This record gives sequence, structure tokens and C-alpha cells, in this order.
Amino acid sequence: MKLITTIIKPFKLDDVKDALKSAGVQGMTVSEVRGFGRQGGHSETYRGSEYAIDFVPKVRIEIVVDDTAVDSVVDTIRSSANTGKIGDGKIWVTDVARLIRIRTGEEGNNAI
Amino acid sequence: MKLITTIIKPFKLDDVKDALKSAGVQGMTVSEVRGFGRQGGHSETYRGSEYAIDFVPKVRIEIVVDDTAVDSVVDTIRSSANTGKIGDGKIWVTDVARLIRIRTGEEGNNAI
Amino acid sequence: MKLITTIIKPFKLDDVKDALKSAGVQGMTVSEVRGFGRQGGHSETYRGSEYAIDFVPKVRIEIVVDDTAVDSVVDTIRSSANTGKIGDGKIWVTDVARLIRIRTGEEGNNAI
Amino acid sequence: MQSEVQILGTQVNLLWVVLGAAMVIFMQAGFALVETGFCRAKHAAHVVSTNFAIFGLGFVGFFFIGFPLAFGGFSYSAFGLDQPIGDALLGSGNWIFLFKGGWALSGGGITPALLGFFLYMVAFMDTVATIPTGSMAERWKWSSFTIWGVFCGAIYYPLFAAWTWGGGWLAKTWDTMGLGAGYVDFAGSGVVHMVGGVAALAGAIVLGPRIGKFGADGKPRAIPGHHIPMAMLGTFILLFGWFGFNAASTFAATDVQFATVATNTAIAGAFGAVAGMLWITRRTGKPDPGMMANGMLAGLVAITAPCAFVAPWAAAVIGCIAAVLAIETVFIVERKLKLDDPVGAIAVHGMNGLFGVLAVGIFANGSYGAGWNGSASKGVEGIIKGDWGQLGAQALGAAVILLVIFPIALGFFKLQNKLTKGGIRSAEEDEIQGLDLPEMGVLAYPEFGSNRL
Amino acid sequence: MQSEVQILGTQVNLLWVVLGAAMVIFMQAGFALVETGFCRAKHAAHVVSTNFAIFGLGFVGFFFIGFPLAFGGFSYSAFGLDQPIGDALLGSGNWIFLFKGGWALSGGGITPALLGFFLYMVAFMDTVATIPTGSMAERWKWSSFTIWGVFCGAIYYPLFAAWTWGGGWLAKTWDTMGLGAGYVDFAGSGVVHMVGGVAALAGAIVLGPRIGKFGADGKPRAIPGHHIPMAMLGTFILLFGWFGFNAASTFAATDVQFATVATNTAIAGAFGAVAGMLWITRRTGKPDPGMMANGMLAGLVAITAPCAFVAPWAAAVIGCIAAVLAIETVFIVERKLKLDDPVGAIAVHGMNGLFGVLAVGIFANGSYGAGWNGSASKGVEGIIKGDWGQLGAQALGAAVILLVIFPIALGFFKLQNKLTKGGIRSAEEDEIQGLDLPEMGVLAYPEFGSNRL
Amino acid sequence: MQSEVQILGTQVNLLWVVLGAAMVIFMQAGFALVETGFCRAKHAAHVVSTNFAIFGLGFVGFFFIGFPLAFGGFSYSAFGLDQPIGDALLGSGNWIFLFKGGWALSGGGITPALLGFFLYMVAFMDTVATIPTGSMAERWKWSSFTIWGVFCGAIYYPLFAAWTWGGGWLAKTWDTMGLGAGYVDFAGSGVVHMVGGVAALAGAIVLGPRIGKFGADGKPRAIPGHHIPMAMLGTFILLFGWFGFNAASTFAATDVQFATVATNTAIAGAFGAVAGMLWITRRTGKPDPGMMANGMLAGLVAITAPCAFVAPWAAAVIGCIAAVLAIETVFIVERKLKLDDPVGAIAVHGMNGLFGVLAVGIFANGSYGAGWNGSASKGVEGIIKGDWGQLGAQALGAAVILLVIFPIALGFFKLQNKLTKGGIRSAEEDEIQGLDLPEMGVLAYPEFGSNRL
Ligand SMILES: Nc1ncnc2c1ncn2[C@@H]1O[C@H](COP(=O)(O)OP(=O)(O)O)[C@@H](O)[C@H]1O
Ligand SMILES: Nc1ncnc2c1ncn2[C@@H]1O[C@H](COP(=O)(O)OP(=O)(O)O)[C@@H](O)[C@H]1O
Ligand SMILES: Nc1ncnc2c1ncn2[C@@H]1O[C@H](COP(=O)(O)OP(=O)(O)O)[C@@H](O)[C@H]1O
Repeated sequence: MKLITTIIKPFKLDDVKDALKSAGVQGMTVSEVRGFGRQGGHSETYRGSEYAIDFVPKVRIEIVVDDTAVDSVVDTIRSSANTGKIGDGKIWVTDVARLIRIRTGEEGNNAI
Repeated sequence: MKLITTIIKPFKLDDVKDALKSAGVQGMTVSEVRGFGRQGGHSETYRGSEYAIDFVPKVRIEIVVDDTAVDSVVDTIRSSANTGKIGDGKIWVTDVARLIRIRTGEEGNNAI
Repeated sequence: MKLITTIIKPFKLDDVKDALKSAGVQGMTVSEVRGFGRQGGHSETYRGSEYAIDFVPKVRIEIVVDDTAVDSVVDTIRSSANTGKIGDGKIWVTDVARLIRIRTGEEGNNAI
Repeated sequence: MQSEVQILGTQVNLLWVVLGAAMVIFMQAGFALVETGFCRAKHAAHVVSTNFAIFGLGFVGFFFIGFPLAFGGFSYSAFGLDQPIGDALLGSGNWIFLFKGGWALSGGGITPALLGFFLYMVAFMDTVATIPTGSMAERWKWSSFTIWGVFCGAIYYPLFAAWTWGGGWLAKTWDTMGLGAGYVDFAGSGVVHMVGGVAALAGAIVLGPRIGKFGADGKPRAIPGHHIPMAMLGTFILLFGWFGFNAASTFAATDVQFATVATNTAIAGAFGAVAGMLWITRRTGKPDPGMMANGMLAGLVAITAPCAFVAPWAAAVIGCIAAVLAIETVFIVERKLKLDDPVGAIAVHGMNGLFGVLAVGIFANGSYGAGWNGSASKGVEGIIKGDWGQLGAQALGAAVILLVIFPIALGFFKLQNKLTKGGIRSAEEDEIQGLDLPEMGVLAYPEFGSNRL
Repeated sequence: MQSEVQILGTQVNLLWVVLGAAMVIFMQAGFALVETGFCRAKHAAHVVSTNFAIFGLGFVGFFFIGFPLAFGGFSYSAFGLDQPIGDALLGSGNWIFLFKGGWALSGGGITPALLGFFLYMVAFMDTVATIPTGSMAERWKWSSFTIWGVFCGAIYYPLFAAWTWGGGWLAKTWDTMGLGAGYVDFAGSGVVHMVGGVAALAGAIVLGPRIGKFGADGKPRAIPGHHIPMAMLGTFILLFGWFGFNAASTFAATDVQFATVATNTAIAGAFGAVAGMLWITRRTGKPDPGMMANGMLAGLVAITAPCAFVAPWAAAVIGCIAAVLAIETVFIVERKLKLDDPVGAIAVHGMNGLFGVLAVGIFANGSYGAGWNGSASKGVEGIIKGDWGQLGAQALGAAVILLVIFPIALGFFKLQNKLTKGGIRSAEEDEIQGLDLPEMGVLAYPEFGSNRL
Repeated sequence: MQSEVQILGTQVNLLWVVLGAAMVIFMQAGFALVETGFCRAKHAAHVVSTNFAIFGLGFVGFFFIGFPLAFGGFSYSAFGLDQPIGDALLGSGNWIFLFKGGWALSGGGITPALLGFFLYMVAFMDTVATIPTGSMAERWKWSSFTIWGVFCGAIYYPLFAAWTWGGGWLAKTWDTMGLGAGYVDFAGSGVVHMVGGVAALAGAIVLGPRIGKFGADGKPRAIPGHHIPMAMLGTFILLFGWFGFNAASTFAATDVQFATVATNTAIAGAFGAVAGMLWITRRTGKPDPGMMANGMLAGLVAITAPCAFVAPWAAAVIGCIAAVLAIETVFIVERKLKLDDPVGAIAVHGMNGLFGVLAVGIFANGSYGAGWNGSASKGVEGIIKGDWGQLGAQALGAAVILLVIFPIALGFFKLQNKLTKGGIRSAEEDEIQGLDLPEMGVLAYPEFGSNRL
């Protein structure tokens, strides 16, 4: 099994979620993060003093999938999260040694 | 070393933490996440318009442990987080190549 | 490629970010977490009842880097996040099988 | 010559008006909180700031031009205003359309009493000005908004105010058309709320719905407000201020009808809140806090015109009808008209302003309003007393708002939209990101929710 | 016949009562914020909505039935109420238990003065009604709550109000039992706060503690409130409104004792806040903001009955004692009685309502209250003046609240709990998740904390 | 002997003062919200609690000592205070520096009228006391702060108050130095705001800037406030309360100048808000909500002294100048003086207090203030009327605040800093973590942002 982690633009969350759902993904875990990257931040003025906002809001999605599903899930994310503008985000894939469903204790692909 | 990541129901956090503590786990990192899965969301009505709440609040715990501790930690989580109802969550295990304690620079099992 | 995950004290975020930037890191993803560890929590009194605060606020940074950069990034984090006091946090390194830039579809080191 | 007692009476009357003005001005806080609470966190600094800035923007317009246009010809003896500060600017006799005099509160006649009257009136004007900030929230470009503020204070509000409270042509329809005691609007269901409500409608039409408000299928999607307690606090502040809004509109502590007015106001608000709760529970299964708040506000808006003229039981009935009307109007605005009004301003102020104006012509029981508008009326009477004339005057007033004032608002926003580079709507990327940083330069909550770090 | 000056005096008196009523109604916002701030975010829309809806629910009950039952026989000359609108319904002479007259504010005698009086009184009733929303917060089923609201306005509050302020039997104990000037409660430490406080106690007993409030060992666990600034704002609003609550209870601007009352009120609140700060710091090491706020509110509750009858130094003493009492009562309620009162309503309103009632009998200095309750009293006197009779009357009143009114509240909640399917407590899973979504259909803060996305 | 009408007049006057006092006390909520909103979430419980506790702390000091020192010799006939409760304590004749009498509001002469006067005055004192909580926020040790509260109520505020409003030497400069009508400060631009503002300045100097406020290069860094709607609500509450602050300073409803005062107050606030918006947009490109709020508050502070003496056009001019002054002073305080004032207290209250004091000497038009301070003045006149004497009196007053009162504040904080173990500044690690947990024992928002779980 693989863990696919992706960082996307927040307003794309609904699109990505819907696309993944259609692609058969049955579960995922989402969290709010802040990104630092090429997109850069910007500087604002508050009471006359400048302040830099280096981080921009992003959303992270984690999905554990069967090895065979990795490519299609990655493609689905790519196409649904893409705006073509800088800051669209990343997808990375890591190995998962074990996966357990807490409710049933099922392991491996059955637990996805 | 292994990284054990688990997604549980928020109100189970105290139980899981206490169980892990009793089981000898000395450190963990917790964050708020939102889950999408079999449990499903629900739809509500606001000012007469329906809206779907697809994500449910979950808590993620990350624990880096010595390889030998993996099984007992997984079991501890399973038993303390289990309610038997849908949405109890997942546990997954990934490999950790290196672990460093920032304060001392210790590495490996000593850094846990 | 490797994923470097580090848990640091929140007020060190700016220092670590600046140090990483100087060290040539071009992207990272940051999130708020709560840590449980040797630093311990503390107990407070609210309306006369005690309550334990077991978790302390921490910040997590995730950085995907080229294999060759791991050591220098780890060192940079260590030196910039270090206060010498308990609770400074951890750094752990895991393998990344694939990395994709959503905007362009680039893969691997080009996507960093 | 006035006796010592009479002088003391006018002093107390003036005090009542000034206290009332302070309470109405405090309502700005209520509007700010209701609107901000019912919008999203990413626009919160923008929404609250429009409600803040409007106070000064409208004020400046009213100070220089609006007040003279509307009230230059006004005279009211109760608190020592025994002569007008000006005269007709447009029209004459029973057919005056605009007044003049007292520009920038300078020139003769600027007595303490006149200043107290100005203060009360500027507070009412600002209520009108702030109503569209609700229906246009989350997508109104700041620079365009500021122009509305000045326009409303200088021109938009003064028009209908001049025709009615200022003593203009609609106040004289008892004479010119034999309709009741002329247009009667005790504290402004029409002059303030409906006039503001139609501007809210015009603005919502010109701006179009927020991104994401309507699905691809054209169905409205809920966009929940980010802070329910804030909106509830705002509602309470409005309720409190409304006692100044309605009861001090006697302009006199020596006219004890202020007590009737205050109590009728509370009755309509209370019954509106309860009716709103029951009705929305019936419609959607749960007591949506937003609709409960709208129900109370709807009752308050609707009682504003009739509050001095009706019996307590009628205030209760008016409150109940108003709440149902507000909720149903929200549905119609969204589902039929496909308009996006984040806080329900069109339903609450527009529809119930209209209902309040008509309610005078229905429920007035003849116990108050003798000599109103200079008429020979022995008391304003609605159709429950068998008199249809007053309802006629009221219907005429309402029609004028719909057919004259609404088009002016619509024309203003359309023209401004055309003349403004990029239009009066915020840039799409700013709206998506939230207007706070791009337009105001700060986040409302840099440390909460997704904005922290 | 009244002279012109007298007429103006009654007009001003009525204005004072109406202004006071508006200020007391504004206190609803204070209660809403204090309670919501001291509860958790996941219940915030529910808690704030109970405090909002109670205003209308209690109002409706009081409008139709409660006001006549309590005040049908009331007459007060200061602002033009020269004759009662009704008569005894139950009892007669010195032993009246309920009144009648003016149902739904209709029938004869519904003058502006009567309406102003109603407005002031309905505001007091709503204070009673809202007190239990604090002790019962985070676990009170919405539909069950709504029934309490109507019951409190229609029956619960009117009982003790009829017996005291309405002119019923407790007001006559000077005659029937030779006790002081009869039961004396200037602005309602007993009639309002203690009556509300014992309902809060009854409700907390019937509902039981929130899930997680007590550990397996039976020790109370802290459940910190989610919004301290909100609770503090609420406290300030209550302080502001209290000037209307107490000072306007002279029913007369022509009775300058209102100034003494206002100042004593402020003194007790200020000293209560300081004493609360010192005491909680002594007990737990830190100046818990919640306890500071409770300290001020305790002082305000305790001064409410004696405020017109005591010297400034006594107000200071009362404030200090009240704050200590409140804090210690919080400890007793949690640790000994094992009850869960999220906001301290039992300690603040119940215990200090009791203390305030008795404080009249202790600290009254005889300078005010001549002829109170129709007695021959030359001024209400407490034991500091060597008179134990007033304390007797006060103790009797307090005993009646404890032994008659409290059982009625307890019986009501117990009965309702039995008759309601699933009881009057929210479903366990709803309580764990937070009542906002399951009961209200919306989250208080869909974008903050764990609720965002 | 007073006629019946006159008696009623004094009763109404007293009512006005008591209502005004309630409104001013409510301003504490405004200060609390503005300051808390403009600070960070991790200190929010601390900041709001200082603003809460100061009310009681200052009150206690003023009750026992401060009021007698300042107002023991004061007598004012309008609402029945026909004789002073005390006498000179220090000095005599035209050169009185402190008074005595009425310690702890006991002894003879403690009439309702005196108590009402006390209430109004204690509210003003608390405004002074709370101003430094803004400039010293986020780093002021709680225990040290509490001592300031008592000191301000007991000694600090009473000094300048005694010299001016109390009837001391600065009120007599018309006689002793031939300067205008003596120092004239209608509602306290100087006595309250500037006196508070220089204490804010002193405190900011002694505490030093917050950790992270200035970069290594010495450049100020922005530390955005955590809750813009909260700060805006606070500003609205202040605006509302300011009508009590200024207009009730006539001490008389029978002096209809209260209406002029109220309207001038609104004008200055409105123009200040608009000017602030335009100026900050010009300077930084965006309408910073904090600066808009500061602009309105600056206008309100500046009009406070001259409000009764100037024409509406002058109020507008004063409001505009005040806003620009406030913004520029914020820049100077941060960039030149390298001081850290999180909420702009020095700029708003200090600088515009000064400007308001001088504005009397510039814009007063001679229509009001005849016989002020016991002088033979026919009306206070500024240089626009060709009279430079009043400006002299005003400049003298301002100089005294700068050269005598400011050093007292600075000395107090420096001494306290020396005498206190660890100084009056919070521990560094507490400041970094946020003062809420270590000093107050609770988090303001345990469930929002980074504090949840
Ligand atoms: N090396 C990295 N490691 C972890 N996260 C990264 C890395 N680089 C970028 N990110 C994340 O991806 C987001 C987008 O990256 P950015 O460089 O701005 O644009 P793009 O995705 O178009 O290359 C960043 O905001 C950050 O959250
Ligand atoms: N494939 C997945 N990858 C990542 N997280 C998942 C995945 N499936 C489920 N989750 C997480 O686990 C939670 C519980 O899953 P769910 O399917 O609702 O019930 P159960 O755990 O009983 O199977 C989800 O809310 C989500 O946070
Ligand atoms: N085994 C672990 N797995 C995951 N996170 C850990 C682990 N141990 C510690 N942490 C994280 O690191 C933080 C610091 O650890 P702590 O033991 O307090 O001090 P130190 O880093 O000095 O050893 C914790 O708050 C927690 O977030």
C-alpha cells in the first residue's frame, strides 16, 4: 500500500474530493496547512508597519491506497487540482508497511 | 524505527493518550484533521438551503517508535480507540530512516 | 527523495524558515500540531477545578528534498530550532517514492 | 410665551430625542455584527468595515447636502423648533419635492434643538445607508462602496424623506387626494427600511450572486455564516436601539404615546422571534438561529410605521406575519429571483418595510395621529376601522418607493458599475481568497481557523 | 387634579421606566454572552439561541397570562397608573395569591402608562426565564427548553411576583404578622434572581452533569469556557443594564433616590469584582477571569434588593460578601452537591439572591421606604438599626422561595422529564458531538477551530 | 426656595447625569474590546481582564480617597448640590491643590445628588485608568497592574481633576493670571484623555516594546490584532458612550446645550472616521480598519474639551485634524520614539487630548461658557474670535499635564519597576507563550486556533 500526500489550493478541495470520489476513492484525511514555495507570500501594511505574510493557506490530503491504484489517484488529483498557476501544489507518494481498520481490526487492502 | 499514524474520533483522544502513556509511549504529536470515509457526512439546512457536510472531525496521532514496539502500540491504539461504530478510523505504519532529537542531537532509538 | 518532518517550538518557526531559505530550501509545508513528550504539560485551575493541559503547542514542518540535501537540511533545522531546553522537538526522515508538481506534472527532483 | 413648565417640557423632549439618537446610532453596531456574523470569516474585516465606514460616509453627505434637501422646511414645535431653517427648493405648496437651508449646519436657525433634530435624523439616514452592505456583502469593491455611502447621505435617502417626514408632497395627500391623513410612517418602515431594502435589492441585482452561491443546476447553496453568537449579539443591540428608533420618534417625552410605541415594538419583536422559530422549524425541521433573528428583526421593521397607531394585539399579529413574510421572502429571493442576499436584508427590510407601511392602513385604530401632517384627521384609521383612505395613502407611498426610489437605486448602481474600471464588484481572485487582505490589508482573524500562523 | 408640573413629572417618570425597560431588555444580550462564553464552542449556537429565544417565549406567556396573574391588581400613581386594571383572582384582602385583568393587554385601562409598566415587568420576567439556560447549558433539549420559556412567563415567575410586587400576601406581612414593612425587595434580588436561581438549581438537578464533568473518582473536572472576551463583554452589558434594572425601579425620576440606587449598584459591583479577584487568587493562585466576572455579578445581584435602603459603605460590604459567597458556593455546588452549573448561575443568582433579600433586613438604615407596601413604616430598617422585624419578613420571603417556589420548579422539570419522550436532556451522541448541528442545524463557528473546512 | 418646576428640573438634571454615568461606565466595555481586538489571541484573556478589573480597582481607590481629594470642594447647583461636602486640604483661595471631605462617601452631605455626581465622576476616572492598559498590553504583569489601578483612582487622576473640575488653581487662572475663563475642558480632552494618554506614554517607556516589535534593524514590525470585528464593536460602544461622556457633562437637561454637544460629538467622530480612512489610504494604500477606528476615536477625544463651545463646522474641522494627527503620531511613536503602543493609546488619547485642549482656545466662538469657573467671561472665546487669553489658559493646562502629571506617571512606573521583584513587566517566557495561561490561568480561546485540543 501507498500513502499519497498532496498539497493543494484550498478552494480546489471540493473539486479534488469529488474527482477522487468518482475515481472510486472511499476514504481520505484532510488538514489545513500553510505553504511556503515559489508562489511566495506578500507583504501587507498594518497600522503603517509592513509585515510579510510568507505562508499561504493550503490544504493537505492524505490517502492510503492499494499499490495498483496509485497512478490513477495521482492523475486524478493532478487534473482536478490543476489551475496552471503557480502554487498549485505537490503530490508525493510513500510506502505504507501496514494499515489497520480500528473498528474491525482488518489489515492491508481490506482496511482501505 | 517506524512512524505510526492513526486517525481516531476526537472524543477518544484522551483515552488513547492515556492508554499509550500506560503502554510506555513517551512522546506523540497530535493534530486536527477532517475525515472522509464510509461514515459519511450529512446534510443540513441553513436559511432554507441545504448544504452537505462531507467531512467529519477527526484527530491524527503520529508516533515514532522503535521497531520492536510497533505491534504493542498498534494494539493499544486499536483497543483504546475502538467504539465498534463506523468511522473509528485507521492506523498505518511507515518506515523512518532517521530520527533526531533537536535538543541533544541524539539519533535513532535514543531520540525517541 | 526524502521527506523530512520536524516538530519544533512555535516561536522558532520564523528562525527555522529563514535558515532553511538561506540553505536553499525552496518549499515547505507547515501545520499546527500539539505535542506530548518529556516536556510535559501542566495543570491549571478553572473556576476552582484543576485541569491538566497535557499537550503543548508545536509546529510541524514537512520538506521534501533531494537525497543529497538531507544532511544539510537536518543540520540547518537542528541548529536553528535548538534552544537547548526540553521540548525542542524531533526531526524524522522518510523515503519518498514519487513526487509530482501539480501545475506542470514534473516528477522527481524537478518537482521539488 | 412659554411657561416655565412648558420650557422644561421642551428641554426634556429634546433630551429624549438626543438619547434616542444615541440609541439609533448604536444600532450601527448591531447591523455590523449581524452582517459580519452571517458572512464568512475571510471577508469579516471587510464586512464589518463597510458597516463602520458607512456611518461617517453617509454622515458627511447628509451634513453638507442631505439634511437641507430633506428637512430644510421642517418645523416641529415640541422641542423648541418653532420655525424652519429653510424653504422649498423644488416645488411649492402641497407639492414640494426638495428643500434647502442649513447647508453644512451653518447659517441662522442652528439652535441646540435643530442640532438635536439633525442628530436623530442623521442616525436614521445611516440606517438606510447600511442596509445594502448586507445584501451586497462579500463582493462589493471598497472604493465603490464608499461612493454609495456619500450618495445615500447626500441624495438617495433625502428624496423620500423630503416627500414624507420633511413635509413634502406625500405628506399632503390628505389634501391633494383625500387620502387619510396623508402618508403616515411613524418611525420609518417605509422611509428608512423599505427605502434601504430596495437599495439592497438593486445592489444585489447589479453585483450578482457570490461565487459558489448557486450550483451548476441553478439551485442555491447554503453559505453558512461564520459567527452565530456575533449575529445574535447584533440582533440584541438592534432590539435595544429600536426603542430609541421608534419610541423617541414621538419627539416628545410629553407625549406619553412613547410608552405605547416602546411596548408595541417589543411585542412585535418578541412575537416575530417566536413565529420565526416556529415557521422555520416547520419548513426545515430545525430552529435555524439566523431565521429566528430575522424573525425578530422582521417584526421590528414591520411595527416601525404602525407602532404608535395600533393596539398591542395588533402588534402581536404584525410581528407574526412579519416573521413568516421574511422567511418566505428569503426563499423567493434565492429560489425564484436567484438573487444572493447573504443576510436577508431584502426580506427583512424591504418586504417588511412594505408590510409595515401597509399595516398602518390596516391596523391603525384611530386612537392616535390627530392632525397628523396638518390634516384634519381625528386619528389615523385603518381598514379595521372601516376606513380605506389611509390604506390608499400608504399604498401610494409604497408604490412610490417601488416605482421611483428603487429605479433610482438601480440606476445608480448600474451607472456606477459602468463608469468604474472593472465594475463595482471585487476582483474574482480577491473574492475567492477573501476580501480582507486584498481590500482592507488585514485579516479579520489572523490567528483563527485557516488564517493562523 | 394634577398640576401642569405634576403632569410633566409623571411623563418624565414614565420615560424613565421605559428607558429602564430598554436597558433591562438589553441585559438579555449580557446573559447570552456570559453563558455562551463560558460554554464550549461546539454548543455555542445552541447556548446563544436559548438566550435569544427565551426573550420571545417568556414574553408570549407573560403577555397572555402572566402579567394579569401577577400585576392585575397593581396600581402605582407615580407615572399615571391611578387604578388597577384588574382584581384578585385567588384570595382576598391581605391574602391574595393571584390577580386577573388585562389578559393579552386588552380590555380597559390599557393606557400608555400601563403599557410602559408592562414593558418594564416583562423585562424582569425574562431575566428569570434566562437564568436556568446557564445552569442547564450544553445538555438541554431545545424542544423541552421552549416549554420552560412559556411556562416561566405564564406561571412560574408570576407566582412570587404576585405575592410581593403585585401586592399579594407577602407584601402584607407588616399587617398580618407584624413583620417590618412586609417583604421588601427593591429591584428583585429575591423576586427575580433567587426565583431564577432556584429554577437553575432544579434544572441542574434534573438534567444531571454534562458528560465528562465528573471523573470516575467523583471529582469535578474543569471544562473551560471557549471565549473569555465574550463573557467579559456580557458582564459589562449586564453592569450597564443593571442601572436600568435597579435605578429605574423607583418608577420615578421625581424620586431622586434613583441616584442613590445607581451609585450603590455600581459600588457593590465594583467591590464585588475586586473581592472576587482577591478571593479566587487566594484560593487558587490566579485571578480567574470567570470568577472576577462572577464576583461583580454576585455583588450586583446582592445589592438589587437593598440598593435603595442602604448607605454606600454597606453597598461596599454587601459587594465583598457577595463575591466570596459566590465563589464558595461554586465550590460547594460542584464538590459537595456534585451538580454541574457551567456558568455559576446557582451561586450568582440563587445564593446571592438569597443574600440580597436578607441584606435588606440587615443593612437597611431607615432612610427610605416610608409607607412601603402600604405599611406605616417610617423607613425600612434592618438589624443595624436594632430592628429584627424586617429581617423576619425577608427570611419569610426567602423561605417561601426555597420551600414553595423551588419545589414548583423541580416538579415542573421532573414532570416534563417524565412526559417527554427521551426526557428533557439532549441525546448523548448529540451532546458529545456538540448540540449545534443536531439541534440547531448550524455550527456556531463553521470556520474556526476543529469545525473548519 | 425652589419652585415646583425648579425642583422637577433638578430631578431631571440628576437623571441625565445618572444616565450619562451609565453610558460612560459602558465605555469600559468599548475599551476592553478595542484593546483586546488589537492584541494577539494568546494574550486576549489578560488584556480583556485588565480592562475589566481596572473598573473595580480604580473605583475602590476613588471611593476611599480620590473623590474627596478631587471634588471635596465642588458644589454645583443645577441638580441640587448646593453646598460642597468638604473643603481645601492643600492650599487656599485661588490656589487650592487638593480637597477633602466625604471619604468613603460617608459623613454629612451624602445626598442622592452627591451620589449621582460621584457616579459620573468615578466613570471618568476609570476611563483614565484604563487608557494605559492599551499601550502596556501584552507585557504588563498582572500584580503590578492592579497597583496602578488603585493608585490611579486614589491619587493620579484626582490631582489634575482637583486643579480643574474640582475648582482648584487651574480653574482660577482667569483671576490669577488673567487668562480667558480659566482652564476650560468641557468633558475632559485634558482632564481625562491627555492625563490618561501621558500615563500610557510613561508605561510604554518603562515597559519597553513587546518581544519582536522591533527588528534587529530597529524598524517596527507589524503585530496584527487578532480580532477586527471585536475592535470595531468596541469602537461603536465607545461612540455610544461618548454621548453620555460629553452631552451629560452639561450636568443639566435644563441646559439644552447638551444637544449641541451631542451633535458636535457625532460630527467630530464621523469626520474623524472618514478623514482617517482617506489619510491611511493615502499613506499605505489601504483603508486599514484599525486606523479608521483610531480616526473616529481621535475625533471624539479631540472634540471632548471644545464640544460645547464650537460651531458644527469647527467640530468637522477638529475631527479631520484629529484623525490625521492620530495616524501621524502612531508613525512617530513607532518610528522615531521607538515605542510600542499596541492600540494607539498615546496617539489617540495623548496627542488628541492635547489637541482638544488647545482647540478650545482656537475654535471657541463665544456662544457658551458665560461665567465659567466663576469668571466674568461672557462666553469662552478662542483665537477665531481674536482672543488669545483662552488659548493661554489652555496651553498652561496642557503644559501642566506634560510637565507635572506625566513625570508623576513616569516616576510611579519607574519606582514600582524598581521595587517590584522582577519588575513590572511579565516574564519573558510568559510573554512568548502568551500571558493567558501563566498569569490568568485560562486561555481566552482554548478551542480556537493554535490553542485548541
Ligand atoms: N519541497 C517541498 N516540500 C514540502 N512542501 C512543498 C515543497 N515545495 C512546495 N511545497 C508545498 O507546495 C505548495 C506549492 O508550491 P509552490 O512552489 O508555491 O508552487 P508550485 O506547486 O506551482 O511549484 C507550497 O505552498 C508548499 O505547501
Ligand atoms: N484511504 C484512506 N486514506 C486516508 N485516510 C482514510 C482512508 N479511509 C478512511 N480514512 C480516514 O479514516 C476515517 C474513518 O474512516 P471510515 O471509512 O469513515 O470508517 P472506518 O474507519 O470505520 O472504516 C475517515 O474519516 C478518514 O479520516
Ligand atoms: N515518539 C514521538 N513520536 C512523535 N512525536 C514525538 C515523539 N516524541 C516527541 N515527539 C514530539 O516532539 C515534541 C518534543 O518532545 P519532548 O519529549 O517534549 O522533548 P525533546 O524534544 O526535548 O525530547 C513533543 O511535544 C512531540 O510533539
